[in-house]
Amino acid sequence: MHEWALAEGVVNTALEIAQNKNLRRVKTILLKVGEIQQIDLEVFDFALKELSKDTILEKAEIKYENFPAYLSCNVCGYKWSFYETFNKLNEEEKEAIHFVPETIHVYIKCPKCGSHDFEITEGRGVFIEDVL
Amino acid sequence: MHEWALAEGVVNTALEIAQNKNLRRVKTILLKVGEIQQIDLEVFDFALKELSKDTILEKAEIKYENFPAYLSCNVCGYKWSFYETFNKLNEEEKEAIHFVPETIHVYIKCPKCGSHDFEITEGRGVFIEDVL
Amino acid sequence: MKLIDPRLSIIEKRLENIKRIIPVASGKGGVGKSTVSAFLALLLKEKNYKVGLLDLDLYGPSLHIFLNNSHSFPKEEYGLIPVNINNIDFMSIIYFTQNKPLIMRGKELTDTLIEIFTITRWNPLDFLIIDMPPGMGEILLDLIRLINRLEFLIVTNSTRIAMETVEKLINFLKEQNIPILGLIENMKIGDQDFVREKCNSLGIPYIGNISFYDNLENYYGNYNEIINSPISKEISQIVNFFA
Amino acid sequence: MKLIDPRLSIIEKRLENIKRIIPVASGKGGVGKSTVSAFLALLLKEKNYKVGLLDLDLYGPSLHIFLNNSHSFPKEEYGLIPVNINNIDFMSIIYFTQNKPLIMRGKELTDTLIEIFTITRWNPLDFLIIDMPPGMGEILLDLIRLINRLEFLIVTNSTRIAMETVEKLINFLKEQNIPILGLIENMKIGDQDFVREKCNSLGIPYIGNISFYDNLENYYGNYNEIINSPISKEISQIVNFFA
Ligand SMILES: Nc1ncnc2c1ncn2[C@@H]1O[C@H](COP(=O)(O)OP(=O)(O)O)[C@@H](O)[C@H]1O
Ligand SMILES: Nc1ncnc2c1ncn2[C@@H]1O[C@H](COP(=O)(O)OP(=O)(O)O)[C@@H](O)[C@H]1O
Ligand SMILES: [Mg+2]
Ligand SMILES: [Mg+2]
Ligand SMILES: [Mg+2]
Ligand SMILES: [Mg+2]
Ligand code: NI
Ligand code: NI
Ligand SMILES: [Zn+2]
Ligand SMILES: [Zn+2]
Repeated sequence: MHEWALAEGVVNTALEIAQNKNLRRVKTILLKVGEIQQIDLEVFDFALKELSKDTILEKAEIKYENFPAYLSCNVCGYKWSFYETFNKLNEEEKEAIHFVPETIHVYIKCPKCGSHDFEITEGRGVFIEDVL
Repeated sequence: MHEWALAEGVVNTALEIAQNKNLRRVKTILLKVGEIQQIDLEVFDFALKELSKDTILEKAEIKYENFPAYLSCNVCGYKWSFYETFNKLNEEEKEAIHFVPETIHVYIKCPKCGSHDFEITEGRGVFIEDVL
Repeated sequence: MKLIDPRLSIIEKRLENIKRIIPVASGKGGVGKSTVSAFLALLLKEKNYKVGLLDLDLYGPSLHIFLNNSHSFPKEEYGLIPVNINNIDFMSIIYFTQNKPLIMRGKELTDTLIEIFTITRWNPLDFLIIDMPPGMGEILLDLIRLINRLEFLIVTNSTRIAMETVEKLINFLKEQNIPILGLIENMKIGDQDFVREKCNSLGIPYIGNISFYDNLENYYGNYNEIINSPISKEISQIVNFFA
Repeated sequence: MKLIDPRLSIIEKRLENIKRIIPVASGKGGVGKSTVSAFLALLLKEKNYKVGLLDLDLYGPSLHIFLNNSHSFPKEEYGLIPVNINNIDFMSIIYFTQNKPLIMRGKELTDTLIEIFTITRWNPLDFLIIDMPPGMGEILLDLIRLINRLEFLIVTNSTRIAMETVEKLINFLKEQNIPILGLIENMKIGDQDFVREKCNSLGIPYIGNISFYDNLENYYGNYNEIINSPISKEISQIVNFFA
């Protein structure tokens, strides 16, 4: 349900981009959806469509591209994909990361050296790739 | 004179790189020298040569490439080159930045919006580009 | 085209029904930013203002101790609705960390701050009090960068050690033309006037002082005791300063 | 090939003539990290140890006030030789900032820390005392990342508010297997034992406590007064703990 808050950001920003590009009607919105935020795509898509009503986004096709998430240890340099460690999380932990992805530092550590000091190099949250 | 301390880092690291590359003798060291640190190249070169004696770096040619420095404002987005604001600094300020480049945030602000919150996007300090 | 962060454009809208936004800051740690934030929120609410309280000390959140609440959870409703505690709308990182250590680098502080402002849906408020961390890094810089109607309340204690850092924050805010409501001298010891004089020379209002109370911690979490404590009486006069 | 930072490889060498490296940390601000660091350095030196003191609270440096020195400058000699103050080798960002506000983001904290370690040439030392900033960001994370023989000394005050954050730091260090010498309870108020009990349950030594001294600031900068002050007597016993 908090997907609505993120969807609002997308709609707002897409409208700004469309305006800057002088688009009279938006045909396509390209989104990259980061794995770490574990967006509920059904809710998100519904929210985007509702919030687009009566705007130039109304009939746009929204294309979702999955954005795989990678983590990189600042101590030992090891790189791994979010899904390698994802299954070790319980529901409460997953939900915390869903709301605030940076809390991943509480719940996940480097599989190689055990450090919590790692970087999310890709796939954190929702990004707009283009508005056409 | 504190250029010696930086030169020591370069020699140490170049030796490590050479070792990893299994070089028996180093022919060339490629350095990028960031404008912000205002390195005294004469002292630096002398230090590098002294510190290279009796190592596999001894006869290496050291190539210095000037690394122009750019600043980018985190508030208004304005980008400018370090030299645009450099001349407004007095000697004491230049020296502080020479020792610790990040103190640039004390002495320089964004020419457009006045913010001290900007990023050094390029040209901060000395980097090794390659050891051949 | 570079990837665009869709969150930035929504932050202002999230705050549009908030009349005044007051970060309680110092630069220095341990001077009473959180204590002042908590009392301020309670006492403004006692005056029937609608008050929100946001803990942005992400490494060391502490307002949940004053409010005696860490096991609630913000309601999910088109975003997150802050937890209502004694009629104060409260948001803290604590709800997502299980009170475990959260280490982060600066870039991640930025992302956390943006995320919190993006997903939190504040009810209409007269005041949003923001409890700031010590230091002059991302949380301060991004708050200033993203929200342009902040009114800073500065807190110090009576020592030169603290003022050394507090003065840096004040000078920075002044140079960046950020409004400063004034300074509160907390845990006042002795009857020296140097903090007040410092305010004069820095050109910012000296709002008042709060004494040192030995047994302050006994009140935490107990709403009625806090309201009737001697420290509340003292802080009430400070509240009158700006509301 | 990516650009390579030549500074990282030299840091260990810069510290090779230092026997013990002791960061004084807390997570929490204002609990007395700087006060403890300064007294510790002075009292160890009084015992004829060779002592270095490094202020890494880059936003709020304060050791120069204790030592009453901000206008010297480190000598340039194949790097920078720390300033010798009463036979303590001292290094601080203050020498490069003219005591003006230095705002920085995390990446820049990292670069500053690395630069300081790269260019500072410590004399041979028995102890390097490092005064840490509050928080659990770059300074803590990079110190741990770059130097692997740290022995942390933890400081708290007697309040639950402080321990809430201090406990997070302790848990973090323990999980990362970083050695902790123990904890000092500073500005002890009352005769509660909860800090000591917390140490027991966390499995770290409770080193001792320091009372609250009303007139502490009067001593700053005055070497002889500091050495003969009652607080020095109290801290001496703590010094015996690890030297
Ligand atoms: N007026 C006061 N009298 C006594 N103790 C106080 C007072 N104000 C704050 N404290 C105590 O000082 C410590 C630091 O206060 P806190 O509000 O956490 O500071 P900060 O948020 O600036 O780090 C806490 O233990 C708090 O209980
Ligand atoms: N034992 C003590 N008695 C009285 N005041 C103290 C004591 N220890 C520290 N202080 C004061 O408390 C404040 C915070 O101390 P400081 O050493 O700056 O803490 P930190 O470095 O943890 O932020 C300073 O004003 C200092 O003078
Ligand atoms: Mg959910
Ligand atoms: Mg020079
Ligand atoms: Mg606080
Ligand atoms: Mg300190
Ligand atoms: Ni959700
Ligand atoms: Ni030099
Ligand atoms: Zn690792
Ligand atoms: Zn600007």
